[in-house]
Amino acid sequence: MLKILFFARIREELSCSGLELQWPGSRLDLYALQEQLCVEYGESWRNVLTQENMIRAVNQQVVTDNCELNDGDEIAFFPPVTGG
Amino acid sequence: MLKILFFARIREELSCSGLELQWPGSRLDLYALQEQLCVEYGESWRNVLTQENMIRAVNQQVVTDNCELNDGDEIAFFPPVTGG
Amino acid sequence: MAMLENSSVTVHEADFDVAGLQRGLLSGLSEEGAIATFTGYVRRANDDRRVSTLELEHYPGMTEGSIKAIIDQAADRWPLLAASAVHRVGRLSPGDQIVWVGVASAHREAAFSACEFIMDYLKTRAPFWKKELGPFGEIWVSVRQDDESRAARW
Amino acid sequence: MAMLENSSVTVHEADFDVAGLQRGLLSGLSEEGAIATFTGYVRRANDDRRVSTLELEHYPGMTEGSIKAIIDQAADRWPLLAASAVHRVGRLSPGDQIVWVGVASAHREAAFSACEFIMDYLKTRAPFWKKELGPFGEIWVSVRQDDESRAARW
Repeated sequence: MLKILFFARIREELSCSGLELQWPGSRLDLYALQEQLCVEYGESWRNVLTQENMIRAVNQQVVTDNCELNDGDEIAFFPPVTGG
Repeated sequence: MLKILFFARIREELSCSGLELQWPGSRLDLYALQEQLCVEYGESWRNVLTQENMIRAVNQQVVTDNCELNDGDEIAFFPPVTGG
Repeated sequence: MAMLENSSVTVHEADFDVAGLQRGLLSGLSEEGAIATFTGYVRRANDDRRVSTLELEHYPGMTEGSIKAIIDQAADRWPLLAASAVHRVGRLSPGDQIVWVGVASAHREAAFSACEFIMDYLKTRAPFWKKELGPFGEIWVSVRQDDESRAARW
Repeated sequence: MAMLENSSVTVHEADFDVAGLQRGLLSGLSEEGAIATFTGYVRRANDDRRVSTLELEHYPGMTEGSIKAIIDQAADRWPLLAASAVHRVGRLSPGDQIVWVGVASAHREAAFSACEFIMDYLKTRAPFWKKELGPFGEIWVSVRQDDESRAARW
Protein backbone atom coordinates (compact mmCIF):
# COMPACT_ATOMS: atom_id res chain seq x y z
CA MET A 1 0.00 0.00 0.00
CA LEU A 2 1.05 3.59 -0.70
CA LYS A 3 -0.28 6.54 1.25
CA ILE A 4 -0.48 9.74 -0.78
CA LEU A 5 -1.04 13.15 0.85
CA PHE A 6 -1.79 16.62 -0.51
CA PHE A 7 -1.46 19.83 1.49
CA ALA A 8 -2.57 23.46 1.38
CA ARG A 9 -3.17 24.93 -2.09
CA ILE A 10 -2.50 21.56 -3.75
CA ARG A 11 -5.09 19.88 -1.51
CA GLU A 12 -7.61 22.57 -2.44
CA GLU A 13 -6.87 22.46 -6.16
CA LEU A 14 -7.32 18.69 -6.24
CA SER A 15 -10.21 18.74 -3.74
CA CYS A 16 -8.41 15.82 -2.13
CA SER A 17 -6.39 15.58 1.05
CA GLY A 18 -5.07 12.12 0.35
CA LEU A 19 -5.64 8.65 -0.99
CA GLU A 20 -4.31 5.16 -0.69
CA LEU A 21 -3.12 2.99 -3.55
CA GLN A 22 -2.51 -0.73 -3.65
CA TRP A 23 1.15 -1.54 -4.06
CA PRO A 24 1.45 -2.62 -7.71
CA GLY A 25 3.57 -5.62 -6.83
CA SER A 26 6.36 -4.54 -9.15
CA ARG A 27 8.90 -1.72 -9.21
CA LEU A 28 7.52 1.79 -9.03
CA ASP A 29 9.27 5.13 -8.88
CA LEU A 30 7.99 8.57 -7.85
CA TYR A 31 7.58 9.94 -11.37
CA ALA A 32 5.75 6.79 -12.51
CA LEU A 33 3.40 7.11 -9.55
CA GLN A 34 2.73 10.75 -10.43
CA GLU A 35 2.06 9.81 -14.07
CA GLN A 36 -0.30 7.08 -12.88
CA LEU A 37 -2.27 9.65 -10.83
CA CYS A 38 -2.43 12.03 -13.81
CA VAL A 39 -3.74 9.28 -16.08
CA GLU A 40 -6.25 8.03 -13.52
CA TYR A 41 -7.63 11.44 -12.40
CA GLY A 42 -7.29 13.39 -15.64
CA GLU A 43 -6.01 16.64 -17.04
CA SER A 44 -6.87 18.80 -13.99
CA TRP A 45 -4.65 16.65 -11.78
CA ARG A 46 -1.87 16.74 -14.36
CA ASN A 47 -1.98 20.55 -14.35
CA VAL A 48 -1.64 20.63 -10.59
CA LEU A 49 0.89 17.85 -9.99
CA THR A 50 3.29 19.07 -12.68
CA GLN A 51 3.42 22.66 -11.35
CA GLU A 52 6.95 23.94 -11.43
CA ASN A 53 7.41 24.72 -7.74
CA MET A 54 5.75 21.51 -6.47
CA ILE A 55 7.51 19.95 -3.50
CA ARG A 56 7.49 16.17 -3.13
CA ALA A 57 8.31 14.24 0.01
CA VAL A 58 8.78 10.50 0.46
CA ASN A 59 8.43 9.23 4.01
CA GLN A 60 8.48 12.83 5.23
CA GLN A 61 11.78 13.67 3.54
CA VAL A 62 11.77 16.17 0.70
CA VAL A 63 13.10 14.68 -2.54
CA THR A 64 14.23 16.84 -5.44
CA ASP A 65 14.63 14.06 -8.02
CA ASN A 66 12.92 10.87 -8.98
CA CYS A 67 13.36 7.98 -6.56
CA GLU A 68 12.42 4.35 -6.13
CA LEU A 69 9.32 3.70 -3.97
CA ASN A 70 8.62 0.82 -1.66
CA ASP A 71 5.47 -0.80 -0.32
CA GLY A 72 4.30 1.17 2.70
CA ASP A 73 5.80 4.50 1.61
CA GLU A 74 4.09 7.81 2.40
CA ILE A 75 4.27 10.27 -0.50
CA ALA A 76 3.28 13.93 -0.15
CA PHE A 77 2.77 16.75 -2.65
CA PHE A 78 2.73 20.33 -1.40
CA PRO A 79 3.49 23.94 -2.36
CA PRO A 80 6.48 25.92 -1.00
CA VAL A 81 6.18 26.26 2.76
CA THR A 82 5.28 29.51 4.52
CA GLY A 83 5.50 28.84 8.24
CA GLY A 84 6.72 30.89 11.15
CA MET B 1 31.64 73.12 41.68
CA LEU B 2 32.82 69.86 40.12
CA LYS B 3 31.35 66.48 41.01
CA ILE B 4 33.83 63.62 40.72
CA LEU B 5 32.76 59.98 40.82
CA PHE B 6 34.64 56.66 41.04
CA PHE B 7 33.14 53.27 40.27
CA ALA B 8 33.81 49.57 40.86
CA ARG B 9 37.48 48.57 41.21
CA ILE B 10 38.60 52.20 41.02
CA ARG B 11 36.22 53.15 43.84
CA GLU B 12 37.61 50.30 45.94
CA GLU B 13 41.25 51.08 45.19
CA LEU B 14 40.76 54.73 46.17
CA SER B 15 38.38 53.89 49.05
CA CYS B 16 36.33 56.76 47.70
CA SER B 17 33.07 56.81 45.76
CA GLY B 18 33.22 60.48 44.93
CA LEU B 19 34.04 64.00 46.00
CA GLU B 20 33.18 67.58 45.18
CA LEU B 21 35.65 70.30 44.28
CA GLN B 22 35.17 74.04 44.21
CA TRP B 23 35.36 75.42 40.71
CA PRO B 24 38.82 77.05 40.53
CA GLY B 25 37.43 80.17 38.82
CA SER B 26 39.81 79.83 35.91
CA ARG B 27 40.20 77.44 32.99
CA LEU B 28 40.58 73.78 33.88
CA ASP B 29 40.88 70.73 31.67
CA LEU B 30 40.42 67.03 32.46
CA TYR B 31 44.12 66.18 32.63
CA ALA B 32 44.82 69.17 34.88
CA LEU B 33 42.02 68.08 37.18
CA GLN B 34 43.43 64.55 37.32
CA GLU B 35 46.92 65.92 38.10
CA GLN B 36 45.42 68.10 40.83
CA LEU B 37 43.82 64.99 42.42
CA CYS B 38 47.11 63.08 42.21
CA VAL B 39 48.99 65.94 43.89
CA GLU B 40 46.35 66.41 46.57
CA TYR B 41 45.80 62.72 47.46
CA GLY B 42 49.29 61.35 46.83
CA GLU B 43 51.10 58.55 45.07
CA SER B 44 48.44 55.87 45.65
CA TRP B 45 45.88 57.94 43.75
CA ARG B 46 48.36 58.63 40.98
CA ASN B 47 48.91 54.89 40.55
CA VAL B 48 45.18 54.28 40.24
CA LEU B 49 44.12 57.26 38.13
CA THR B 50 46.88 56.81 35.55
CA GLN B 51 46.10 53.12 34.93
CA GLU B 52 46.26 52.37 31.26
CA ASN B 53 42.73 51.11 30.73
CA MET B 54 41.05 53.84 32.83
CA ILE B 55 37.82 55.16 31.34
CA ARG B 56 36.90 58.81 31.91
CA ALA B 57 33.48 60.35 31.40
CA VAL B 58 32.47 64.00 31.47
CA ASN B 59 28.77 64.64 32.03
CA GLN B 60 28.10 60.93 31.49
CA GLN B 61 29.81 60.86 28.08
CA VAL B 62 32.98 58.83 27.71
CA VAL B 63 35.92 60.96 26.56
CA THR B 64 39.07 59.47 25.12
CA ASP B 65 41.18 62.63 25.10
CA ASN B 66 41.73 65.64 27.24
CA CYS B 67 38.89 68.17 27.23
CA GLU B 68 37.96 71.55 28.69
CA LEU B 69 35.83 71.40 31.86
CA ASN B 70 33.11 73.78 32.99
CA ASP B 71 31.65 74.72 36.35
CA GLY B 72 28.99 72.15 37.26
CA ASP B 73 30.52 69.28 35.29
CA GLU B 74 30.29 65.69 36.50
CA ILE B 75 33.51 63.73 35.95
CA ALA B 76 33.74 59.97 36.40
CA PHE B 77 36.63 57.50 36.48
CA PHE B 78 35.93 53.81 36.03
CA PRO B 79 37.40 50.53 34.74
CA PRO B 80 36.27 48.79 31.53
CA VAL B 81 32.61 47.84 31.82
CA THR B 82 31.37 44.27 32.25
CA GLY B 83 27.59 44.42 32.16
CA GLY B 84 24.95 42.12 30.69
CA MET C 1 24.87 14.36 14.08
CA ALA C 2 24.50 15.37 17.75
CA MET C 3 21.19 14.93 19.50
CA LEU C 4 20.27 17.75 21.84
CA GLU C 5 18.74 16.03 24.86
CA ASN C 6 16.89 18.99 26.29
CA SER C 7 14.87 19.89 23.22
CA SER C 8 11.19 19.80 22.38
CA VAL C 9 9.03 20.52 19.37
CA THR C 10 5.29 21.03 19.70
CA VAL C 11 2.58 21.83 17.18
CA HIS C 12 -0.89 22.61 18.52
CA GLU C 13 -3.88 24.91 18.22
CA ALA C 14 -3.78 26.36 21.74
CA ASP C 15 -1.97 29.55 22.67
CA PHE C 16 1.33 29.31 24.56
CA ASP C 17 2.97 31.05 27.50
CA VAL C 18 6.40 32.47 26.69
CA ALA C 19 7.52 32.67 30.33
CA GLY C 20 6.73 29.01 30.98
CA LEU C 21 8.44 27.95 27.76
CA GLN C 22 11.53 29.95 28.68
CA ARG C 23 11.64 28.39 32.18
CA GLY C 24 11.49 24.99 30.48
CA LEU C 25 14.90 25.67 28.93
CA LEU C 26 16.59 25.98 32.32
CA SER C 27 18.16 22.83 33.76
CA GLY C 28 18.39 24.08 37.34
CA LEU C 29 22.18 23.70 37.18
CA SER C 30 22.76 27.42 36.44
CA GLU C 31 24.96 26.63 33.47
CA GLU C 32 22.82 28.78 31.20
CA GLY C 33 24.16 32.32 30.83
CA ALA C 34 21.95 33.23 27.90
CA ILE C 35 18.52 32.55 26.45
CA ALA C 36 17.55 34.00 23.09
CA THR C 37 13.91 33.72 22.05
CA PHE C 38 11.80 34.60 19.07
CA THR C 39 8.02 35.01 19.01
CA GLY C 40 6.11 35.41 15.77
CA TYR C 41 2.73 37.19 15.74
CA VAL C 42 -0.12 37.46 13.23
CA ARG C 43 0.08 40.89 11.65
CA ARG C 44 -3.07 42.83 10.84
CA ALA C 45 -1.84 43.65 7.36
CA ASN C 46 0.50 41.90 4.96
CA ASP C 47 1.58 43.61 1.71
CA ASP C 48 -1.31 46.03 2.36
CA ARG C 49 -3.88 43.23 2.54
CA ARG C 50 -5.97 43.65 5.67
CA VAL C 51 -5.99 40.24 7.35
CA SER C 52 -8.93 39.23 9.55
CA THR C 53 -8.03 35.56 10.00
CA LEU C 54 -4.99 33.42 9.38
CA GLU C 55 -5.42 29.69 8.79
CA LEU C 56 -2.37 27.58 9.45
CA GLU C 57 -2.04 24.07 8.07
CA HIS C 58 0.84 21.64 8.56
CA TYR C 59 2.03 18.13 7.72
CA PRO C 60 1.65 16.26 11.01
CA GLY C 61 4.67 14.11 11.76
CA MET C 62 6.94 15.65 9.15
CA THR C 63 6.67 19.05 10.85
CA GLU C 64 7.85 17.82 14.21
CA GLY C 65 10.52 15.61 12.67
CA SER C 66 11.94 18.31 10.43
CA ILE C 67 12.09 20.90 13.22
CA LYS C 68 13.74 18.37 15.54
CA ALA C 69 16.32 17.73 12.82
CA ILE C 70 16.92 21.46 12.46
CA ILE C 71 17.47 21.79 16.22
CA ASP C 72 19.96 18.92 16.13
CA GLN C 73 21.77 20.61 13.24
CA ALA C 74 21.95 23.79 15.33
CA ALA C 75 23.36 21.80 18.26
CA ASP C 76 26.04 20.50 15.92
CA ARG C 77 27.09 24.02 14.99
CA TRP C 78 26.84 25.81 18.35
CA PRO C 79 27.33 24.69 21.97
CA LEU C 80 23.68 24.61 23.05
CA LEU C 81 22.21 23.55 26.38
CA ALA C 82 18.52 23.45 25.38
CA ALA C 83 16.19 24.49 22.59
CA SER C 84 12.47 24.33 21.93
CA ALA C 85 10.03 25.29 19.26
CA VAL C 86 6.26 25.69 19.46
CA HIS C 87 4.15 26.38 16.39
CA ARG C 88 0.40 26.92 16.35
CA VAL C 89 -1.97 25.67 13.66
CA GLY C 90 -5.66 26.31 12.96
CA ARG C 91 -7.41 29.67 12.87
CA LEU C 92 -5.60 32.67 14.31
CA SER C 93 -6.40 36.39 14.53
CA PRO C 94 -4.22 39.49 14.22
CA GLY C 95 -2.13 39.93 17.35
CA ASP C 96 -2.11 36.19 18.11
CA GLN C 97 1.16 34.42 18.79
CA ILE C 98 2.07 31.93 16.03
CA VAL C 99 5.50 30.58 16.79
CA TRP C 100 8.06 30.55 19.57
CA VAL C 101 11.66 29.42 19.43
CA GLY C 102 13.96 29.57 22.45
CA VAL C 103 17.59 28.55 22.81
CA ALA C 104 19.74 28.33 25.94
CA SER C 105 23.52 28.38 25.96
CA ALA C 106 26.39 29.41 28.22
CA HIS C 107 27.02 32.53 26.13
CA ARG C 108 24.88 34.78 24.02
CA GLU C 109 26.57 34.33 20.64
CA ALA C 110 25.50 30.68 20.38
CA ALA C 111 22.00 31.40 21.71
CA PHE C 112 21.36 34.20 19.21
CA SER C 113 22.86 32.42 16.22
CA ALA C 114 21.06 29.14 16.86
CA CYS C 115 17.71 30.85 17.49
CA GLU C 116 17.98 32.76 14.21
CA PHE C 117 19.18 29.65 12.36
CA ILE C 118 16.23 27.60 13.61
CA MET C 119 13.77 30.37 12.69
CA ASP C 120 15.25 30.77 9.19
CA TYR C 121 14.91 27.07 8.55
CA LEU C 122 11.47 26.94 10.13
CA LYS C 123 10.33 29.68 7.74
CA THR C 124 11.74 27.99 4.65
CA ARG C 125 11.75 24.23 5.22
CA ALA C 126 9.23 23.17 7.86
CA PRO C 127 5.93 22.11 6.22
CA PHE C 128 3.55 24.86 7.37
CA TRP C 129 1.25 26.83 5.10
CA LYS C 130 -0.56 30.06 5.86
CA LYS C 131 -3.79 31.21 4.28
CA GLU C 132 -4.94 34.78 4.83
CA LEU C 133 -8.62 35.61 4.99
CA GLY C 134 -9.97 39.15 4.76
CA PRO C 135 -12.06 41.60 2.73
CA PHE C 136 -9.99 40.52 -0.30
CA GLY C 137 -11.19 36.93 0.06
CA GLU C 138 -8.75 34.10 0.72
CA ILE C 139 -5.15 33.90 -0.34
CA TRP C 140 -2.42 31.35 0.26
CA VAL C 141 0.63 33.24 1.44
CA SER C 142 3.51 32.93 -1.00
CA VAL C 143 7.19 32.58 -0.19
CA ARG C 144 9.13 35.73 0.68
CA GLN C 145 12.23 35.77 -1.51
CA ASP C 146 13.93 37.38 1.44
CA ASP C 147 13.29 34.31 3.59
CA GLU C 148 14.86 32.04 1.01
CA SER C 149 18.01 34.11 0.77
CA ARG C 150 18.29 34.35 4.57
CA ALA C 151 18.13 30.58 4.94
CA ALA C 152 20.73 30.12 2.20
CA ARG C 153 23.33 32.18 4.08
CA TRP C 154 23.93 29.55 6.79
CA MET D 1 19.07 60.45 15.16
CA ALA D 2 15.62 58.89 15.38
CA MET D 3 13.93 58.58 18.76
CA LEU D 4 12.05 55.33 19.28
CA GLU D 5 8.87 56.35 21.05
CA ASN D 6 7.95 52.96 22.47
CA SER D 7 11.18 52.25 24.31
CA SER D 8 12.11 51.94 27.95
CA VAL D 9 15.25 51.37 29.96
CA THR D 10 15.10 50.28 33.58
CA VAL D 11 17.80 49.50 36.14
CA HIS D 12 16.68 48.05 39.46
CA GLU D 13 17.41 45.41 42.08
CA ALA D 14 14.14 43.47 41.81
CA ASP D 15 13.63 40.47 39.56
CA PHE D 16 11.63 40.90 36.34
CA ASP D 17 8.91 38.99 34.50
CA VAL D 18 9.83 38.21 30.90
CA ALA D 19 6.22 37.64 29.78
CA GLY D 20 5.08 41.02 31.10
CA LEU D 21 8.05 42.78 29.53
CA GLN D 22 7.33 41.13 26.20
CA ARG D 23 3.65 42.14 26.34
CA GLY D 24 4.84 45.70 26.98
CA LEU D 25 6.38 45.75 23.50
CA LEU D 26 3.00 45.19 21.82
CA SER D 27 1.09 48.30 20.74
CA GLY D 28 -2.29 46.61 20.37
CA LEU D 29 -2.29 47.54 16.67
CA SER D 30 -1.04 44.10 15.56
CA GLU D 31 1.72 45.62 13.47
CA GLU D 32 4.34 43.53 15.22
CA GLY D 33 5.18 40.32 13.37
CA ALA D 34 8.27 39.54 15.40
CA ILE D 35 9.72 39.92 18.87
CA ALA D 36 13.28 38.85 19.61
CA THR D 37 14.37 38.74 23.23
CA PHE D 38 17.51 38.04 25.16
CA THR D 39 17.74 37.09 28.84
CA GLY D 40 21.07 36.89 30.64
CA TYR D 41 21.46 34.70 33.73
CA VAL D 42 24.07 34.40 36.48
CA ARG D 43 26.12 31.30 35.78
CA ARG D 44 27.28 29.07 38.60
CA ALA D 45 30.82 28.98 37.23
CA ASN D 46 32.86 31.41 35.16
CA ASP D 47 36.31 30.38 33.83
CA ASP D 48 36.09 27.50 36.33
CA ARG D 49 35.59 29.86 39.27
CA ARG D 50 32.62 28.66 41.32
CA VAL D 51 30.46 31.74 41.85
CA SER D 52 28.23 31.97 44.90
CA THR D 53 27.20 35.62 44.57
CA LEU D 54 27.42 38.25 41.86
CA GLU D 55 27.48 41.93 42.82
CA LEU D 56 26.42 44.34 40.12
CA GLU D 57 27.26 48.02 40.30
CA HIS D 58 26.34 50.73 37.81
CA TYR D 59 26.62 54.46 37.13
CA PRO D 60 23.10 55.76 37.80
CA GLY D 61 21.97 58.17 35.13
CA MET D 62 24.69 57.38 32.63
CA THR D 63 23.54 53.75 32.45
CA GLU D 64 19.98 54.63 31.48
CA GLY D 65 21.11 57.40 29.13
CA SER D 66 23.68 55.29 27.32
CA ILE D 67 21.30 52.36 26.83
CA LYS D 68 18.59 54.72 25.58
CA ALA D 69 21.11 56.14 23.10
CA ILE D 70 21.98 52.61 21.96
CA ILE D 71 18.30 51.81 21.40
CA ASP D 72 17.89 54.99 19.35
CA GLN D 73 20.94 54.02 17.29
CA ALA D 74 19.34 50.63 16.68
CA ALA D 75 16.10 52.35 15.61
CA ASP D 76 18.16 54.36 13.11
CA ARG D 77 19.54 51.20 11.56
CA TRP D 78 16.50 48.92 11.57
CA PRO D 79 12.74 49.54 11.29
CA LEU D 80 11.77 48.93 14.91
CA LEU D 81 8.36 49.26 16.55
CA ALA D 82 9.46 48.99 20.20
CA ALA D 83 12.44 48.04 22.34
CA SER D 84 13.17 47.77 26.03
CA ALA D 85 16.03 46.86 28.27
CA VAL D 86 16.00 45.90 31.94
CA HIS D 87 19.19 45.39 33.91
CA ARG D 88 19.43 44.32 37.53
CA VAL D 89 21.98 45.61 40.03
CA GLY D 90 22.87 44.57 43.57
CA ARG D 91 23.49 41.04 44.84
CA LEU D 92 22.47 38.14 42.61
CA SER D 93 22.81 34.37 42.87
CA PRO D 94 23.51 31.69 40.25
CA GLY D 95 20.40 31.08 38.15
CA ASP D 96 19.10 34.63 38.68
CA GLN D 97 18.07 36.73 35.71
CA ILE D 98 20.43 39.70 35.16
CA VAL D 99 19.37 41.41 31.97
CA TRP D 100 16.53 41.38 29.45
CA VAL D 101 16.42 43.03 26.06
CA GLY D 102 13.38 42.76 23.79
CA VAL D 103 12.77 44.24 20.35
CA ALA D 104 9.56 44.30 18.30
CA SER D 105 9.44 44.79 14.54
CA ALA D 106 7.26 43.86 11.58
CA HIS D 107 9.77 41.21 10.48
CA ARG D 108 12.23 39.01 12.26
CA GLU D 109 15.46 40.20 10.61
CA ALA D 110 15.23 43.65 12.21
CA ALA D 111 14.13 42.25 15.58
CA PHE D 112 17.02 39.78 15.77
CA SER D 113 19.68 42.19 14.52
CA ALA D 114 18.63 45.05 16.80
CA CYS D 115 18.36 42.78 19.86
CA GLU D 116 21.86 41.45 19.29
CA PHE D 117 23.22 44.93 18.54
CA ILE D 118 21.76 46.33 21.78
CA MET D 119 23.15 43.41 23.79
CA ASP D 120 26.63 43.74 22.24
CA TYR D 121 26.73 47.43 23.11
CA LEU D 122 25.26 46.81 26.54
CA LYS D 123 28.06 44.33 27.24
CA THR D 124 30.83 46.64 26.08
CA ARG D 125 29.71 50.26 26.62
CA ALA D 126 27.00 50.53 29.29
CA PRO D 127 28.57 51.35 32.69
CA PHE D 128 27.91 48.15 34.65
CA TRP D 129 30.51 46.24 36.62
CA LYS D 130 30.30 42.69 37.95
CA LYS D 131 32.11 41.35 40.96
CA GLU D 132 32.13 37.62 41.58
CA LEU D 133 32.20 36.25 45.11
CA GLY D 134 32.98 32.63 45.92
CA PRO D 135 35.40 30.24 47.62
CA PHE D 136 38.19 32.06 45.72
CA GLY D 137 37.33 35.35 47.44
CA GLU D 138 36.20 38.36 45.42
CA ILE D 139 37.10 39.22 41.87
CA TRP D 140 36.07 42.03 39.55
CA VAL D 141 35.08 40.42 36.26
CA SER D 142 37.37 41.51 33.45
CA VAL D 143 36.41 42.26 29.88
CA ARG D 144 35.94 39.32 27.51
CA GLN D 145 38.02 40.06 24.41
CA ASP D 146 35.28 38.28 22.51
CA ASP D 147 32.73 40.87 23.62
CA GLU D 148 34.90 43.71 22.37
CA SER D 149 35.34 42.17 18.97
CA ARG D 150 31.62 41.40 18.68
CA ALA D 151 30.70 45.01 19.39
CA ALA D 152 33.26 46.24 16.87
CA ARG D 153 31.63 44.33 13.99
CA TRP D 154 28.55 46.57 13.81
